[in-house]
Amino acid sequence: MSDSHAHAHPPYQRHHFETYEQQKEATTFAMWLFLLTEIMFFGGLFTAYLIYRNWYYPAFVAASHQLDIILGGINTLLLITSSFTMAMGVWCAETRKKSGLVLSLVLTLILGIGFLGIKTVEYKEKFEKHHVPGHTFSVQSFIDPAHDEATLKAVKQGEPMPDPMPLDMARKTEMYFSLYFAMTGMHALHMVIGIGILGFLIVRAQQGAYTTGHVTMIENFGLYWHFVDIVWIFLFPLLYLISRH
Amino acid sequence: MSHISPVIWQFLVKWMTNFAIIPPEASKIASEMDALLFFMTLVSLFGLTVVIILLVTFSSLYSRERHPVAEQIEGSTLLEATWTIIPLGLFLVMFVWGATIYFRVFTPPPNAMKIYVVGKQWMWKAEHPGGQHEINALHVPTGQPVELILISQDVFHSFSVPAFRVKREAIPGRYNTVWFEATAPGTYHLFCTQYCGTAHSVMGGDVVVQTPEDYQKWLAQSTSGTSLAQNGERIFSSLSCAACHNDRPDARGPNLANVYGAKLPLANGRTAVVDDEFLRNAILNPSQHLTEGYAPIMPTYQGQISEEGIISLIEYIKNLDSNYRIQQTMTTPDLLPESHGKAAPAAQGVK
Amino acid sequence: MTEDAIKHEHKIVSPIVYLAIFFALLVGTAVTVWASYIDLGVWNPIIALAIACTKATLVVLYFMHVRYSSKLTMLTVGSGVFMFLVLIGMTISDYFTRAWGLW
Amino acid sequence: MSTDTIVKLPDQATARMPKVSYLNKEHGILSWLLTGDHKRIAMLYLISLTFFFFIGGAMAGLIRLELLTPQSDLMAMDTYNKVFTMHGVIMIFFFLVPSVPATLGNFLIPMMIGAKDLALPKINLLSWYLYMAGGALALYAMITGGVDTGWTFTTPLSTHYVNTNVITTGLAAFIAGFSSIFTGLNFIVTIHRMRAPGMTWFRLPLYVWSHYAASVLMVLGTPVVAIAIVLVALERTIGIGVFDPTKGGDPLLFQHLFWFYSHPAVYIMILPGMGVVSEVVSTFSRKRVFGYTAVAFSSVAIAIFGFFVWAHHMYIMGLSNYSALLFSLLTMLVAVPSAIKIFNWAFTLYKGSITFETPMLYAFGFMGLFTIGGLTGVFLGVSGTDIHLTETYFIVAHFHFVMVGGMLMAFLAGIHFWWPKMTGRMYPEKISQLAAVTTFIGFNFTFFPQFMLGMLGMPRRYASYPAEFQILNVFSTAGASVLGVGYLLPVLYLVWSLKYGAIAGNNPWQATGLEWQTQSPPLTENFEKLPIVDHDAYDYEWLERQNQIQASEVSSVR
Ligand code: HEA
Ligand code: HEA
Ligand code: HEC
Ligand code: CUA
Ligand SMILES: [Cu+2]
Repeated sequence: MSDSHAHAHPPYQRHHFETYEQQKEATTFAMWLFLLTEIMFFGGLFTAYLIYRNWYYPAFVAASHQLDIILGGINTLLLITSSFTMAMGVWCAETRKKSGLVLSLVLTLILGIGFLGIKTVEYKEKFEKHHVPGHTFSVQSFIDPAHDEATLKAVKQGEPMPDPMPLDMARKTEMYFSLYFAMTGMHALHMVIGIGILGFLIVRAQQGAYTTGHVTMIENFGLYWHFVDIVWIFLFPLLYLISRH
Repeated sequence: MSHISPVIWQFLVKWMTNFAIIPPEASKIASEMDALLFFMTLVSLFGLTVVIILLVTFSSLYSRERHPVAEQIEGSTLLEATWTIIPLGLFLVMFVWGATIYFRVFTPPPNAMKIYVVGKQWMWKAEHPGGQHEINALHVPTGQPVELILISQDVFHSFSVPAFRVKREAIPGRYNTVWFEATAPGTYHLFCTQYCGTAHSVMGGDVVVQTPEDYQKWLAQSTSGTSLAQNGERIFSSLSCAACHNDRPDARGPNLANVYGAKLPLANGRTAVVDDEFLRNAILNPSQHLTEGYAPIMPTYQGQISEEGIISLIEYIKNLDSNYRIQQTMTTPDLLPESHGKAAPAAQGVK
Repeated sequence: MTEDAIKHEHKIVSPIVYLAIFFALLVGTAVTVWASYIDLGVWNPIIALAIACTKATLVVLYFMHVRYSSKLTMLTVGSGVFMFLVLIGMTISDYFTRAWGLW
Repeated sequence: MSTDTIVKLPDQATARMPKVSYLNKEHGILSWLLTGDHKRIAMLYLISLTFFFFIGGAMAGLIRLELLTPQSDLMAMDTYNKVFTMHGVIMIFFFLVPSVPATLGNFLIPMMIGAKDLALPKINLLSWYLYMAGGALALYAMITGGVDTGWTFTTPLSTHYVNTNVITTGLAAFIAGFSSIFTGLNFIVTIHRMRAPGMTWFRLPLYVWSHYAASVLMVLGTPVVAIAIVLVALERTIGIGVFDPTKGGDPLLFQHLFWFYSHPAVYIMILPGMGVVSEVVSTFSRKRVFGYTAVAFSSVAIAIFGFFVWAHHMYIMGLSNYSALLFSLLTMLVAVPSAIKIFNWAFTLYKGSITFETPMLYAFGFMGLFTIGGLTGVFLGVSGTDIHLTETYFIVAHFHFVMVGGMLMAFLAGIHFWWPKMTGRMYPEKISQLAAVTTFIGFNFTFFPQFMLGMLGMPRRYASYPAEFQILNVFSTAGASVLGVGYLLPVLYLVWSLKYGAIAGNNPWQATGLEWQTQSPPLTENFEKLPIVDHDAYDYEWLERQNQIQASEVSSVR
C-alpha cells in the first residue's frame, strides 16, 4: 500500500518472510486456523446441549424461562454493536485513521466490559436463586414456584405463574444450568481474554503502531472478536429463547 | 468354518485350546466367533506373508550389489487399484461377518432366561429371578439361552467371560444386555474388563456352567426364600405404589398388569415398547415417558430404591398378569403401607 | 509492496457495508426474539437457528471479510463448519438410533 | 547385512565442520531458550522428549516387573494403576504425539519446502514452552500422589470416584494439547504459504504431505478433547452434571468427545512416521516412491476418514447397535489407505538399488510391525470380534505394535537418517545396526505374547492375573528388558557421535530433498540463497546432473 516502501522491506516485516504480503497472508490464515480450533472447542458443548435439550426438553424450557430475556437481549445488542465498532476499527486502521482507530477500539472495549458487567449481574442472580449447579443447587423454584420469592416477584410484574414441575424433571434443570454456565462461562472467558488484548491494542494504537500499513494485528484481533460474537449469536436463542410463548 | 468340516474344526479347536491359543469354547456363539477369528487370522497371515515376501524378494533381488542402478518407475494404476480393492474386499467380508455376530450377541432371543447383574466397586452381584443372589459368581445351565441385564451402581465395569466369547459393559444409569447359551459344563473365568479403580484386577470370579439338572439342584439349594418378584411385591407395597396402580376405576395411575412387553401409547403421540429399561425409567424418571391419558403425578423414586430394589420391582411388574396380586397386596393387612414396619419383613433394596 | 499484491488480496470494505450489516444483525436479533414469542411448534427452534445461521453468515462474510478473501480462507471456514457438523451429526447418530425398534 | 553402502562422506582428513551454523551462530543458554529458529526448537524438543520417553519407559519397566508374577506383589494395586496411567499419559501426550512432528517436523519442514523458518517462529517457541509446562505439571502430578484413571480418563470414575490428581493431569494434557494445536497450525500455515518458488504441491516430499495431514488432525481434533477435559474438571470442582448419570447426564457422551480426538490422535501419531518411512525407503533404494500421488492422497484420506470412526472404541459400552454398524464399516474404509501405503513402499523397492543402513533397517521394522499392528486393528474394528478382544491384552499388543513397532521405529529411523543433517556428524553404523536388530527382536518378544494373552482373555490394566497366564507374561517381561537395552544404546552412541562421529558433509545419503542441498548442520536461515525448485521430489536423475555440474565447476575453478 505504501509507495515509499515500494521494494524495501517495511519495518514490521519479519525476516523469514519474503514479502510483507506473504507475512500478512500467513498470519491471517493462522488466525483462521485458530478459529477453526475454537469452533471445535465449542462444538463439544453444542453437542452436549443438543442431546440433553432433546432428552429433557421441559426442564430446559422451565430453566430457560428463569433467564432474563431483557438482559440477554441487551447483551446481544452490546455484542453486535461491539462487533460493528470493531469492524470500524479495522476500517480505520486500513485507511490509517489513528484517532478513529483508537476511538473504535475504546468503544469496543467499553461495550465488551458492559457485556461482562451484565453477565455478572445475571450470574449473581443465579447464585441467589440457588441455580448454580453443585451442592447449593435447589429445584425449589421449579417444583414449587408458588413459594419461590423470585417467581412471585416476576408474577407480580405480570408474568404468568409457571406450573410446578414433577421432581424428576425439575432435577434435570441442573443439567440446563450446567450447560448454561459451561457455555456462557467459556464465552465469557473468551471475552475476558479479548478485552485484555484490546487494552494492549489500544495502547499500541495510540502510539500509532497500526496506522502505518501494518494492519494484520488489528484485523486478526477483529476476526477473534467477531468469532466470539458469533458464538453468542447462537447462545442467545439456544439458551434464552426456548419456547418463550 | 464349522459348516465346512465339523471334524476338522473340532480337531482344530481341541488342538488350539490344548496349546492355550484360544480359551475353551463353552457357548454357542463361541465357535462362530472363533470361526471368524480364524478366518481373519488366515487373511492377516496371508497379507503379512505377501508383504514380507515382497520385502524380502525385492531386497535380495535389487540390493545394490546385484542391481547397482535403480530404474525409475512412476507407479502403476492397475497395481495400485489391485491392492486397494483386494484388502477392501476382504475387510468388507470381515465387516459383514462380524456385524452378524455383533447383532446376534446383543439381540437376546425372546425365550431367554433373564439374570440381572449389578456391578459395583468391586464386585459383581447376580440376581436370579428365583431370588438366588450370587457375588462374584454366576451359575447358568447348559442348553438354555441366558440373557444378562447389566447395570452398574457406580462406574463403568465390564462383564467378561472369555470362554463364552461375550463381554458387555455395565454402565451406570442404564441397562445393557447380552446373551449366550452355554454348552459345556465347567467352571470358567469371569473378569471385570473395564478399568474401574483400585481393585479392578480382582473384581471377578467364576462362571459355573451346569447341566440343567444340576442347575435346578443349585437353584433349590441356594434360594434365599424370597423370589425377586416377591421382594418386588414388598417394595411395591412399602412404597405404596398400589395407592395409584390398582384396577379401581378411580385409580390415578395406569394398570400395570400385562404392561410388560406391551406397546404403550405415550402422551407425546409416540409409542414405546415396555422393556426393562422402560420400567426402570418409569420408576426413576416418570415424567419423561408420560403414558397417554395420565397426569404427571407419579413421584420419582430416584435415590429411594437401590439398583437391586428396582430390579425386584421390575421383576414383580413383569410377572403381573392380573391385578389379583395387587388386590392381595392391598388387602393383606401386614403389607399395607400404614402398618409397614410393624409386621412386614423388611424388603430388600429400599434405601 | 508490489501493486498486484494489493489488488490480489485486501479489499477495504466500506463503512456503509458495515453499517448495513450492523442493521441487518439488529433486525435479525429483533426477529428472533419476536419469533420465539409466537407458537410455531417444531418450527420454533428451526427458525431461531436459521436466523442465527444467517446472522453468523453475515458476520463471517462481511465483518470477517470472507467474501473478499482467498479460496483458502473459504475452504478453511467450510472445513470448520463441516467438522463441526460431523462431530454433532455422528454423535447424534448414536443417540438417535439407540431406541430404534422400540417405538 | 550388506557391506555395500551409499554413504558418501567427504575426505575425513580435510573435512571441517562448517564455521557458522545454526548451532554456533549464537551462544549461551538464553540464545537457546529465546530462540525463534525452528531447528533449535527442534533440538529443544528432542532433548525434552527423550527425557519423557525414559520416564515413560521406566514406568513400562515397572509394569512389566509387576506382571512377572500373577500376584500384585511388587506394588500395591493402587500403585500399579497409577504407574500404567502415567505410562500411558506420558507416552501419548508427552512423547508420541509430539515425537516426530515437533522434532523432525520442526527441523525439516521449512527446509524441505525451501523456507527460512516456520511461518510463526514465536508461536513455535510458545509450543515448546507449553509442552514443558504441561510436562512439568504431569511430573508434578505424578510426584504428588499420581493419578489412577487410565489415560482415557473414563467418567464417572474420573469425575466422582477417584481422589487422585485428576485435574492436574487433565490440565497437563490440556496444555500439551494446545502445544500440539500450535505446532499443527504452524505447519499448515507454513506448508500453504512458505513454499519456495517452483515448489508446487505435487513436488512436495511425501514427508511434508503426511505432516500436513497430521496437522489437520491436530487442529481439528485436539480442541474437542480439551473441552471434554474442561468439563471433567468442572464436574470435579463445582459439580456440574454433564457426564454424571445421577444428574441425568450420559457418561457415554464423554466417550464420544474423548474418542473424537483420541482416535484421530492415533493417526496424528502414525502419519508423521509414515512420512519418515517414505523418505527413507526412497533414499535407500535410490528410487522415486512408487505411486507418489497415491501415497500423498492416502495420507489425506487417512486424515479425513480418521475423523469418522471414533466410536469403534465404544462397541460394547452401550453404543447403539446401528451406530456400531456404521462406525465399523467406516473403520474398514480407514484401514485401506494404510494398506496402500505399505504396498507402495514395498514396490518402491522393486528394481531399486537397495542398501541396508540403520534407517532402512528401522523402516523395514516399521513395515513389518505396522502391518501386524494394523491388521490386528482390523480385528478390533470388526464389531463382532471386538466383543471378545476388547479390553484385553490384544488391544495392548495392537497399539504397541502400531505405536512402538510402528511409530517409535519410524522415529528412530528418522533420527538416524537426519542425524548427519542435524548435527553434521554421522552416527556409528555397526553398533546402530545392532541396536536396530535388538529392538526388533526385543519388541517381538515383548508384545507378540500379548496377542496370545488377549486371545485367551487376559484383561488389560490388571495388577494381578490368573496363574495360567504367567508363562506368556514372563516372555513379555524378558523381551521388555531386551527392548530397554535396544533403546538405551542409541542414546549412548548418538551422544558419543556428537564429538567423535565422522563429519557428514552436505549430503551423505545422496538424497534428493532440498534439506540435503545445503550444509550440515544448516545455517540459521537454512539456505544461502532462496532455492528455486524445478524438479519433482525424489528425482535422482536431477541429483545426478547436479552432482556432475558441481564436479565440473570444481574442476574448472581448479
Ligand atoms: C499409532 C497408533 C494407532 C494406529 C495407527 C492404529 C490403527 C488402527 N487401529 Fe488402533 N488403537 C490405538 C492406536 C492405533 N491404532 C490405541 C492406542 C488404542 C487403544 C486405546 C485405549 O483403549 O487405551 C487402539 C484401539 C483400537 C480399537 C479399539 C478397541 C477397543 O477398545 O475395543 C480399534 C477398533 O476398531 C482399533 C482399530 C484400528 C484400526 C482399524 C487401525 C487402522 O488404521 C490400521 C490400518 C493398517 C493396516 C490394516 C495394515 C496394513 C494393511 C496391509 C498391509 C494389508 C494387508 C493385506 C491384506 C489384508 C490382503 N484400534
Ligand atoms: C508411545 C506410546 C507407548 C510406548 C512407547 C510404550 C512402551 C512400552 N509399553 Fe506401553 N502403553 C501405552 C503406550 C506406550 N507404551 C499406553 C497408551 C498404554 C495404556 C495405558 C492405559 O491403560 O491407560 C500402555 C500400557 C502398557 C501395558 C499394559 C498395562 C496394563 O494394561 O495393565 C504394558 C504391559 O506390558 C506396557 C508395556 C510397555 C513396554 C514394555 C514398553 C516398551 O516399549 C518400553 C521400552 C523402554 C524402556 C524399557 C525404557 C528404557 C529405559 C530404561 C531401562 C531406563 C530405566 C530407568 C530407570 C529404571 C530409572 N504398556
Ligand atoms: C401418585 C400416584 C403414583 C404412585 C404412588 C406410583 N405411580 Fe406409577 N404411575 C402413576 C401415573 C399417573 C402413571 C402414568 C403417567 C406416567 O407415565 O408418569 C404411572 C406410570 C407408571 C409406570 C409406567 C407404565 C405405564 O403403564 O404407564 C410404571 C412402570 C409405574 N408407574 C410403576 C410404579 C411403581 C413401581 C411405583 C412405586 C414404587 C409407582 N409406580 C408409584 C402414578 C403413580
Ligand atoms: Cu469393575 Cu473393573
Ligand atoms: Cu481408534
